[in-house]
Amino acid sequence: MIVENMEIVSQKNIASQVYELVLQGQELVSLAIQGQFLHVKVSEGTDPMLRRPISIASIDKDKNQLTVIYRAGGRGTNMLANKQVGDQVSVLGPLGNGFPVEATNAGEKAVLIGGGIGVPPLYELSMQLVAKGITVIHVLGFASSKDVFYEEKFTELGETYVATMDGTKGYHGTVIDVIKDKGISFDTIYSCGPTPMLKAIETTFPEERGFLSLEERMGCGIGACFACVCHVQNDPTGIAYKKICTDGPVFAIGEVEL
Amino acid sequence: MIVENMEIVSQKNIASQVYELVLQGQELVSLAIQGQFLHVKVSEGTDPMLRRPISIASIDKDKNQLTVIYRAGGRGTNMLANKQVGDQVSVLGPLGNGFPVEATNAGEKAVLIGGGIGVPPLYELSMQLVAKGITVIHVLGFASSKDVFYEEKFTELGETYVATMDGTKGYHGTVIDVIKDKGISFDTIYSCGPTPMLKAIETTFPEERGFLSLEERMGCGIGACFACVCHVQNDPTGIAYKKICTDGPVFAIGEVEL
Amino acid sequence: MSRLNMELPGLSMRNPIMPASGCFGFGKEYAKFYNLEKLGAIAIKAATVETRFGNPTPRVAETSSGMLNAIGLQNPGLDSVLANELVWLEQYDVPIVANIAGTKTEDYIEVAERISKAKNVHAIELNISCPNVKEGGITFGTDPKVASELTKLVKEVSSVPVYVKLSPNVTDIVEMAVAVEEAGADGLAMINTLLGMRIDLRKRKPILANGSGGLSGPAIKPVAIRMIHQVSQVVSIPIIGMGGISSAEDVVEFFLAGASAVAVGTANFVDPFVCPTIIDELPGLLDELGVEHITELIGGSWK
Amino acid sequence: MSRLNMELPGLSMRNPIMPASGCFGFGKEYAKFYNLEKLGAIAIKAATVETRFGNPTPRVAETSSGMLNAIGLQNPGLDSVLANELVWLEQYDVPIVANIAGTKTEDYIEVAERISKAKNVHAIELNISCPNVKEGGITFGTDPKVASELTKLVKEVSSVPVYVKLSPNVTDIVEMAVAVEEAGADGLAMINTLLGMRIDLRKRKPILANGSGGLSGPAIKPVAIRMIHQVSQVVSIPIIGMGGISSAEDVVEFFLAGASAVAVGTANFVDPFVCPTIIDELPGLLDELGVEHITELIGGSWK
Ligand SMILES: Cc1cc2nc3c(=O)[nH]c(=O)nc-3n(C[C@H](O)[C@H](O)[C@H](O)COP(=O)(O)OP(=O)(O)OC[C@H]3O[C@@H](n4cnc5c(N)ncnc54)[C@H](O)[C@@H]3O)c2cc1C
Ligand SMILES: Cc1cc2nc3c(=O)[nH]c(=O)nc-3n(C[C@H](O)[C@H](O)[C@H](O)COP(=O)(O)OP(=O)(O)OC[C@H]3O[C@@H](n4cnc5c(N)ncnc54)[C@H](O)[C@@H]3O)c2cc1C
Ligand SMILES: Cc1cc2nc3c(=O)[nH]c(=O)nc-3n(C[C@H](O)[C@H](O)[C@H](O)COP(=O)(O)O)c2cc1C
Ligand SMILES: Cc1cc2nc3c(=O)[nH]c(=O)nc-3n(C[C@H](O)[C@H](O)[C@H](O)COP(=O)(O)O)c2cc1C
Ligand code: FES
Ligand code: FES
Repeated sequence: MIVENMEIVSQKNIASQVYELVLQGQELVSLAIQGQFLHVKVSEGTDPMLRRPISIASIDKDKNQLTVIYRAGGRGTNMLANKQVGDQVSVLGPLGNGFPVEATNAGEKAVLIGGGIGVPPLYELSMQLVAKGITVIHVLGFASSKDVFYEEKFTELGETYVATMDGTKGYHGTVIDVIKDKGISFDTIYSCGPTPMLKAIETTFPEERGFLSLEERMGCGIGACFACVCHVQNDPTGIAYKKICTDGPVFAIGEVEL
Repeated sequence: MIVENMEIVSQKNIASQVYELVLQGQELVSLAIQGQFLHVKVSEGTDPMLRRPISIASIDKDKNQLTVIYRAGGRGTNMLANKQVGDQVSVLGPLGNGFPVEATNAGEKAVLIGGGIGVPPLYELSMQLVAKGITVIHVLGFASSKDVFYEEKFTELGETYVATMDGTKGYHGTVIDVIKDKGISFDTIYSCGPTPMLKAIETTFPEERGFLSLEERMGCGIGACFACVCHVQNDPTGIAYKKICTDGPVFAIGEVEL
Repeated sequence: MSRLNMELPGLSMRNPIMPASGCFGFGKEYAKFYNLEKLGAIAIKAATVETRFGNPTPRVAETSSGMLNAIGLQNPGLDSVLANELVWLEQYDVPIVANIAGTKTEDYIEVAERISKAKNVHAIELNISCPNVKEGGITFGTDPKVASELTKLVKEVSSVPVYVKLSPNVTDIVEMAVAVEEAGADGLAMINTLLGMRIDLRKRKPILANGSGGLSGPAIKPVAIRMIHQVSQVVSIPIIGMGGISSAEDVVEFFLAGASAVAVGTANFVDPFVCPTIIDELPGLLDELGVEHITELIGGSWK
Repeated sequence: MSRLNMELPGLSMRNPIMPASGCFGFGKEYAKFYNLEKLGAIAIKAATVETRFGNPTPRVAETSSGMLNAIGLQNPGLDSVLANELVWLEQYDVPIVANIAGTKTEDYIEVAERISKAKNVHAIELNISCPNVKEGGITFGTDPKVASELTKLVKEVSSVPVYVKLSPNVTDIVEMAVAVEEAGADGLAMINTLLGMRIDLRKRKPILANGSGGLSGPAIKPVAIRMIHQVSQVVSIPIIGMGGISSAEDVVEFFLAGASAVAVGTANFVDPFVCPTIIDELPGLLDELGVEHITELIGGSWK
């Protein structure tokens, strides 16, 4: 967990409002693992005020580079999208626990379920799982065909299903529909995406071994401000909590309230 | 008076903390005259909040370019100094009345007295005076040798004296000392610089035909907010005023309270 | 069909956007940039009985996402505002909101009575943030009784509806709002500036010659939104919202908080075209939000 | 020779820079970035008698040059703060300022009495911005009588000096400051956050689950400077200044306004190293300003 000025090596628009950004680092890259995130300052001054949490999509330790994929929408991400190759951004990271590759054994089968801008962290995860000899199946849900990205990249790593809500690409429906209809079997679930999707996964597969990556508005990103807490499941007192920035963003199915 | 995004064509460090910036314009340049200023937004967002007033140093109507010279010191000018060729800045201008070239007749002699970062607007003025057949003498005061800029450029247009407060370059002393010691004679004074210098000029040459360019903290720059007013000389009521942004920044000697 | 027109006491507006008092002079400067008839209304600079020079300079200081001002109510005085400024504005078909100020109750009454008779003045904005000299400098705007009393007296003499402009520098903004509503205010304008100060490190003195000044701009927007959200749920008179507005999104946020019209202040200094730009961008934003007419948004965050 | 050391009631500090309460947890997270002994003191997160989960999320929202928070005093409760957090902090030779909160007077008294006995707690920071449940939700911090009463009671039981942390959401900050000074406060901490709100345009609801929240960051700095400037001229107890500090220049501005120490809050979230950076940069800035020791700057704008 360090603060580093990282230089923009490349910035590409890869889907509607979605950008792939490659950052050149020094020490930070060597510390990063799949499922962790960066806290990115998109400008020098106080506008915008806060850093933006963005997941690590892939890690290149040889080149000392990290790739992130983000959707430009609000003030900060729009400013990030306007940055040029050669510009620097201050990055605090890597943050959070990351996806546990060790939860799946070599030879087992993992299904990676991504929703929209929750897809990126699954990419590095998939590479790590494959490297360990785990079979990966990707189920990636998007709103519409214009939002789809990285389909080929995931396909190179394993079976890949794309679903869109409006049916303009791939399967017409939700990721859950795909898993059920295709009768996909698996030993472990790894997922990242909008909360309703994560809830649906938990409801559909409450007994499975699985890991969900959560989102919440953050202040510090390092566990100090208590902005990003969530309740723990089955806690009669109601006061137990987990911090998404440090205890998460990845939690086991059944661990915290979604 | 328009708002225009102008592209940075060149940016050079020409003295200690002093930058020469060339801006490519469209319509704005054709409207500009000597002694007017630009109100420059150095960033897109709200940090810093306000535009920065900067004088026009020279005007190239053929190329549609304006040159400004500024000292980087505070938050906004430091950000401006970090801008690269190709970057755009929003410019509101040209603002203010400008120096009256018509106040001096062809064949007459004008002394142009500049102090520090007040020197730049005298450059375009000098070119205009020379073009009209007026003899120009430049007396340029700086704190120290490291602060001096444009000496050769002014020398090309006419007799030029440089004075520094610490004597590290040119004459050791103030601009007033130079004029007295060299016995410089003139028909008109044009001056821009720190208020104490302008006051000294007014006190030394109260009866002369002369024009002083003033500075004040500004809000709007266009006469709407009443931030930049000054008192009128010999006003028994105390309520008469001039706005530096629109009635000025150039005033005749004796017109307003310094 | 217009999606932006708004009917408020005294003000029949083609859109609910007006420049804020003190940030637009009497319109002349901005008329060089665009046709003032584009605006829903114009809140002119505070008029006082006498001509005022105002405070010594510097009068403005920059802050993070905001600015401080201590202009000190400089204005040409009531006679001149009536004879020159308002007459000049008559060439435009746009309702004028006359902001009035003073340090004595009698001054307010005189200005209100006379200015409200001007042809194009459709409403008065009663600026109660000024120090009340009789009450030893306490501003009219921080004591509900004093504010209520002043509102009553101004209402009595005014020929047009009266909007009371509330100061945010109070413990209980709702109490202030209710007090002036009960005193007969036709509407509220909120918020005026927060009291602030910047100090020059080298001179070791406040940057403003006046010492402190009024903080405006995006920095204060969250305070404005909070106060309008609180007040609009309690009063039944309309609110002209302001404080840091610089975009169509900001306007919608103020409407959702409970405003029925808005004023744009500091943003004019940064972009002289900000008001027409906002007006032009609003319909597109309403489309995005699935809103037919902007009135549907009023108080949307609590209704 | 140190140019930054500062002696305040209870607090013998190697420099006058501390992280602000609630913005530094109990130090553990920032200890991963630097040695906490670099700091002049540490103001820990508000402790309450009971363990509190706090408010539902979202708990933070961004604003122009600022942020809103409505954490809701989440903390592990007094017992755990004493047994775990404070004991863990004992490894560092740095004085702790224990921020205490509650909704009933009795809660405050219990926390003050017990926490003030902890080995490394050198001062109490009495956070009176919380709603007073007995007085129907009025915050302790907006009524001088209530604040004064609470200060007296806490002073009676505390084994260490008590700094009262003032809320800026009042009409008259001087009246509040004088009231708590008369009640025996050893110092003041100011300012706490301004009440603000942001609204989500699409959801048509406040972004914060709690509705409104506390505005912090550079946006509020001018308000903090103004209030400290006013108060420091009237009281004779020292002021710990805060509100938007993020640089050595800001620290000097607070000192010139009248502060004798400062706390850095929101800026820690943007740059975890902000406190040590400021501490390292101060001597150079003092050189530039021709100041030997930072104490020379206290109240420099009005002395
Ligand atoms: C652990 C984590 C990992 C994430 N990974 C990615 C990613 O890989 N790609 C991606 O596109 N997005 C990701 N997000 C969401 C991303 O942080 C937000 O989209 C982004 O912060 C929005 O900023 P903005 O400038 O566009 O919006 P603004 O509206 O300007 O944001 C205002 C404030 O709200 C916060 N905010 C707004 N939306 C969200 C959100 N959904 N989650 C958290 N904070 C939010 C911002 O951080 C900022 O503080 C992640 C979020 C978290 C918590
Ligand atoms: C008509 C006019 C022409 C000018 N021409 C030039 C020029 O050609 N070259 C040049 O270097 N400077 C010029 N100045 C001064 C220049 O505007 C300031 O140096 C600059 O605004 C300081 O900004 P900053 O970001 O460095 O400082 P900051 O401290 O960040 O400024 C904070 C605020 O104070 C204002 N401010 C600070 N100092 C001054 C000042 N001296 N005059 C007016 N406003 C100030 C800023 O505009 C800003 O609003 C001119 C000023 C005026 C009024
Ligand atoms: C330079 C300046 C002058 C102002 N003068 C007045 C005034 O004369 N009367 C008044 O009621 N408000 C005055 N205000 C306050 C504004 O009308 C408005 O309430 C405030 O600035 C908040 O809006 P903003 O953040 O959009 O600027 C002034 C504000 C500024 C910045
Ligand atoms: C996330 C957060 C939590 C806070 N929690 C507390 C608290 O528990 N007790 C308290 O007295 N102040 C609390 N504050 C207020 C700060 O201590 C400080 O007074 C305020 O944020 C202004 O300083 P800043 O602008 O540097 O952040 C909190 C502020 C923030 C941003
Ligand atoms: S973001 Fe601060 S604790 Fe998680
Ligand atoms: S800067 Fe606004 S009137 Fe001159």
